[in-house]
Amino acid sequence: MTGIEHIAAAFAGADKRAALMPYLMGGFPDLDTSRRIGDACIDAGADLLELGIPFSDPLADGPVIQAAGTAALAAGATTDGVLEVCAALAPRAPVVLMTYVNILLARGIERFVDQAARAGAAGLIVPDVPLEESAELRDACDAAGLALVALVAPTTPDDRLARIGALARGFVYTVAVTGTTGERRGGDASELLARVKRSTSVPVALGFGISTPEDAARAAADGADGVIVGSRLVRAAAEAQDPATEVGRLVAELAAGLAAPPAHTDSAAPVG
Amino acid sequence: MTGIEHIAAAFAGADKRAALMPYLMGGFPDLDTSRRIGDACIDAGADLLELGIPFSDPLADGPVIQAAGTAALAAGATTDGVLEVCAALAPRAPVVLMTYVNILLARGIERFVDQAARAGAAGLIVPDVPLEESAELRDACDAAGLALVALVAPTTPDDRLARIGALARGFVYTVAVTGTTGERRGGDASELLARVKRSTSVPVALGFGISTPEDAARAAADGADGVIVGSRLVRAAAEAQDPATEVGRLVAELAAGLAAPPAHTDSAAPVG
Amino acid sequence: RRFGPYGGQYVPETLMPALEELEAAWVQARGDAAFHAELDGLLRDYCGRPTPLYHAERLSERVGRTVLLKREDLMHTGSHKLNNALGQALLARRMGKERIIAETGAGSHGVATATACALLGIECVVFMGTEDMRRQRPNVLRMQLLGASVHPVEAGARTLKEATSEAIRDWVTNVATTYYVIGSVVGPAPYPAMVRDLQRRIGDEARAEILERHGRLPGRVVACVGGGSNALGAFAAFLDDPGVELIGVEAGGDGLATMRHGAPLTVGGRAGVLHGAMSALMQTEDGQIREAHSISAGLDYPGTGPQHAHLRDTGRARYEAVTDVQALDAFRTLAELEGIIPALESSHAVAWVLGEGAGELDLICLSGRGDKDLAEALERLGIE
Amino acid sequence: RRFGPYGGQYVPETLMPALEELEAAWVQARGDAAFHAELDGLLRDYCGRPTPLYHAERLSERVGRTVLLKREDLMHTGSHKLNNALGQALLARRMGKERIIAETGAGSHGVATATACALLGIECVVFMGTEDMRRQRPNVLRMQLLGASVHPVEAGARTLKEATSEAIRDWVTNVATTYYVIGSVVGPAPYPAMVRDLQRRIGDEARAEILERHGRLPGRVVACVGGGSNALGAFAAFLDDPGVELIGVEAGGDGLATMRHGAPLTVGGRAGVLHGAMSALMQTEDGQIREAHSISAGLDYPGTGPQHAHLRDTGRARYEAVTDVQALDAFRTLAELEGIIPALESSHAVAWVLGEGAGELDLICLSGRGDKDLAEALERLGIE
Repeated sequence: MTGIEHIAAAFAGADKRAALMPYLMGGFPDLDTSRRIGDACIDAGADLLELGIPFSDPLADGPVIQAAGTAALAAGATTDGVLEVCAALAPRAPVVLMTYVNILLARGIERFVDQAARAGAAGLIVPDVPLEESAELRDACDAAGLALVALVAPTTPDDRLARIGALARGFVYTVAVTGTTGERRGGDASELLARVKRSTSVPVALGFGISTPEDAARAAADGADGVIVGSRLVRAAAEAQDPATEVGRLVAELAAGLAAPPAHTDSAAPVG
Repeated sequence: MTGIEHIAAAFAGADKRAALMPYLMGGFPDLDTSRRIGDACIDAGADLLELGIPFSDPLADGPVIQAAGTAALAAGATTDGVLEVCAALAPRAPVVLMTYVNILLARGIERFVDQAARAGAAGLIVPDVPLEESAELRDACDAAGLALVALVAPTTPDDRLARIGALARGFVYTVAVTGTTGERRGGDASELLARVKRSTSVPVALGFGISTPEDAARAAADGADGVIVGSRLVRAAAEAQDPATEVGRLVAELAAGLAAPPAHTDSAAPVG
Repeated sequence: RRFGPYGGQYVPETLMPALEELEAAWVQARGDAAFHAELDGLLRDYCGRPTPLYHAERLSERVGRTVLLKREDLMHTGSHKLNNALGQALLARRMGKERIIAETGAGSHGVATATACALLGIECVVFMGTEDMRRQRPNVLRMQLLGASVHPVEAGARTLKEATSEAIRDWVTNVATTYYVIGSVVGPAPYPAMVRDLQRRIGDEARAEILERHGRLPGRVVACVGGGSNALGAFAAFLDDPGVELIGVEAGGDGLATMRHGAPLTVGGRAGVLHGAMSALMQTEDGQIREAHSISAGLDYPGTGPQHAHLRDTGRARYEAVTDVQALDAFRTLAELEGIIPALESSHAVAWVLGEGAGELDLICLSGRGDKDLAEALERLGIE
Repeated sequence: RRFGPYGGQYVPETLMPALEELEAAWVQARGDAAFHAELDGLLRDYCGRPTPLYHAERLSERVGRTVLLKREDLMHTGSHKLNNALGQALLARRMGKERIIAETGAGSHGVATATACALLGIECVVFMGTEDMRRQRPNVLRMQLLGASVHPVEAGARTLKEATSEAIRDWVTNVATTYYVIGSVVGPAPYPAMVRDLQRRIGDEARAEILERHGRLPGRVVACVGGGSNALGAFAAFLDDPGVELIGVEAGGDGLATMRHGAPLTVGGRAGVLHGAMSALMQTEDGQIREAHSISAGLDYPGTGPQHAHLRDTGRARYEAVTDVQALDAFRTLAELEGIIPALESSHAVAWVLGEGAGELDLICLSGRGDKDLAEALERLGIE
């Protein structure tokens, strides 16, 4: 089964209204703990995992994930180390690696993709490789059976959405807000999600700004096939005495939120 | 007897090789003490007195006299107050007032000269009124019988010296060095004094930088008809417990220096 | 959008439509006589262009050949940065943007942007690392007085790299209302080409004047390179003059051997992506960006403009580095010999010329004045 | 040597031959094409002249009439002072003087003189009151870097008046080897006329440009007056244009009623002699010079140029005062409206224009930039 198929199966098999994809920063607070956090996420009901490889200058990330990446690097995290975490988790759930293009370029795109595939990764998210810069990387991913996950944003116009959607692999990562990753009050994503879904045949996941079970439920209600929760969990990993347990607890709550019937929330109210 | 005649008599009657003219700052450290300093100078053998009226911005003065003027003003000295000191001292010796032109302009040149004459002053030294600016002031002084003392400097060329010397009244104040008032090592003034004496018919006094009996003796040996000692005495007035006594003591030493036969000093050696 | 393999648009999807909009607006403005008339008028009447080309006689005597200084230090606000900031601010107004952001290292670009925004009545936020805020405090005060908000950036080494990242994050967040004025020939396309075009009047003026006054072209054009906008602005006019050598001078910091420097081109830094473009970078094996080091905040940057990387690869320009100590010595030497206090950035170009024995006619781009650097430099020089 | 009753040469005899020598040298230089060629060349290539005449649109809008700024702030070293210092330094070299001294208040003239001395390789000593050294520390650092010695003056209020007295005392002492570069249209003849002549290109340039660009003369020429060199430099070209009103703006300090100001012309200060010339002065009944007060070190002076006193008496120019608070407000306003940070001195001229309702075309001499004033002004403004 290729990574792309793995992802498709995870979306299809999610026993909730939407697939739950927690994000964790590889190597944060250290490599071993990050692996245990990944395990805890899967134990708590995660359908897929997004695993970050830390980068010194993460442009698309807000302060929480940025700080976690910096701390991971300071603690000695390397690309190879995070790929080992990936290899440990991949047998239990599809792992989508998330990092920045310079990390790929450092060892060469083809070599990086090959190593990721051998570590069992199912897909790859590179937020600073937009459509225009993606050809070589997508070719490499396709060759290795890795899903190069495309990102779309509220600012993406329809014609561009169509071009991105047509080339999307695994799922489309819909950025819920214009901005960086982080916990914040979200708005109604239904219109955006509807536009994205019209543009592609793969599942559509929503991320950026989703932090509570209510947020997650609302994303699902708005039409997301999957929800991605990052900063809230990374913050818990940073603050908790026992990061794996605490992240697991939060993921379980998020999973429950996704399983419960939609609450009657005012879409304009704060949800964080 | 006019002021001019007074001065001439003092030079002629000096029972020393050269007339001794101590400088004191009027109103320093206060008006009364400055009068007592003047008396002490006369008691100690001064032939004439140079009495300063303090001015806020005394360009021709070095740090000691500048500071004394500032202190006198701070202690409440006024032009009128110093004229009273003049009136008190004038019966005992010719008093030559020294101040800057703005002090004169403040009450009008004619009125100032008139008041100075009525206070018994014999002459007037205004170091910031050079030949070119002196006509009105000299006319007023001449009318009041006051000697407008001319200054000449080492930088004054011969033709200019001749013009200044021809208009000189009372005596010519020869500035011994290019610079401001103050105690400093002097050089051989004989050539300068000879040049000045050739240019005028009035006595020639030497000032600036003369502080010890040896300096005074040398000035006399170099041909000065009079010697002016300022900063050394003002410094004594500033530092001594009993200014009048200490200044008197120094003036007595200076007078003795002038009375003694010339010492065999090497003219290039330090004399301060 | 590319210079050989370098350049590109490596930014989050959120920004891609904005870059497209920017490129379209720039292409349109570039072809609009009214835009040029307004910009040219302001550059003349407001900024003081053309700047002089000064024959530095005592410096020339010192090095044994003619040295000309292109006096960007006489520009309003004290550096070449306003050429670009003013052009982009006019573009932002044309695009209807109500808010402008910028990153700054030495503060020169921040001051230039704050100035252009004051002139045009546009809100301005400048991102600046707190270490740079400390080093270039007068420029912080100037920005505040000009009505700009200075946003302190605490991340990493607290210098230009982090400030730029933070500016990009703000732009991602506020892209609908906000124009991002990048201060050098870096960032995603179309910035490197646009900034170069806005700065190329440095070289255009210098080339015309040296031909008119000296009847010849310079042997060398020498300019400091951090991001490299003054250098590219100076080089651009001479690219097709094969007899003119182009020398970019990078920050050698404590010395190239120490890794504490800002000389990715000189040390042959591997190509990588930082701040939206591919170029030569200071980075680890793993692709982590290294912290640069330079006494000059404006050169304290681990990347460089993509066109510089291409000019290096093609051999059209040559890149060398001078150390902090050499730059400080040049800072002092130019002040004492010519009565001109150069920016520490520009001092690197002067230092290279001082250290070079050969040649016959060097044209230095004196990109800015050193008033901002006084406290730092005098402390290091042990004056005071 | 006189302007009506004002001017003259009230200096110790020691200096009189030096003044004669200076006058002769100046008359000769003034008539020497080679002297002018060298000065003009340096003013263009080294200093950045001509300075722009900038139509300040947002300021014009604010006051409801056209306001033009003559941009002396763009001169090398940041003020008009270098026009004079460079001219005099060239004269000093011509006279074979090996040492130059100067007084300075705000530091602008000190920096200009130190700059000219560096350029020409002449030793330089600048006298500066310690209170001014505190207020204008960046300029102290600049002078030191340029190789000048800054001589602290502790007397009196420790500002410009005392620094000038001390410079004159040095000159008296070292007159054989030393040239004294006076920084304003003050001092004994021939300084007031010589400095005016060296500064009058401000007005000459502005007059030619306004005629060419606007086809008319200004309604008013407005300039700040301490010693008054930028004002006289601006006024000189318009003296024979009766339709052009000339406004000199003095330092109102805490307000004219408080006696804490620097406005001898405005308050009708009685004529007196300070620093070698007769002019309007701030003084007591007894003729003691009062201490001036101004937030701006360059206007913090109890005297003024003799020609200004004459222009006041004849009615050709009008003198008014604005307070510290008004000047600070103008400092900030010009920064925010036009992106130009004026010197606190020049801010007085801007403040007068801001406070004046009538008129149709004002030309302000923006005599310098305000970088030197940032710390002081921002503290007073409560920014930071």
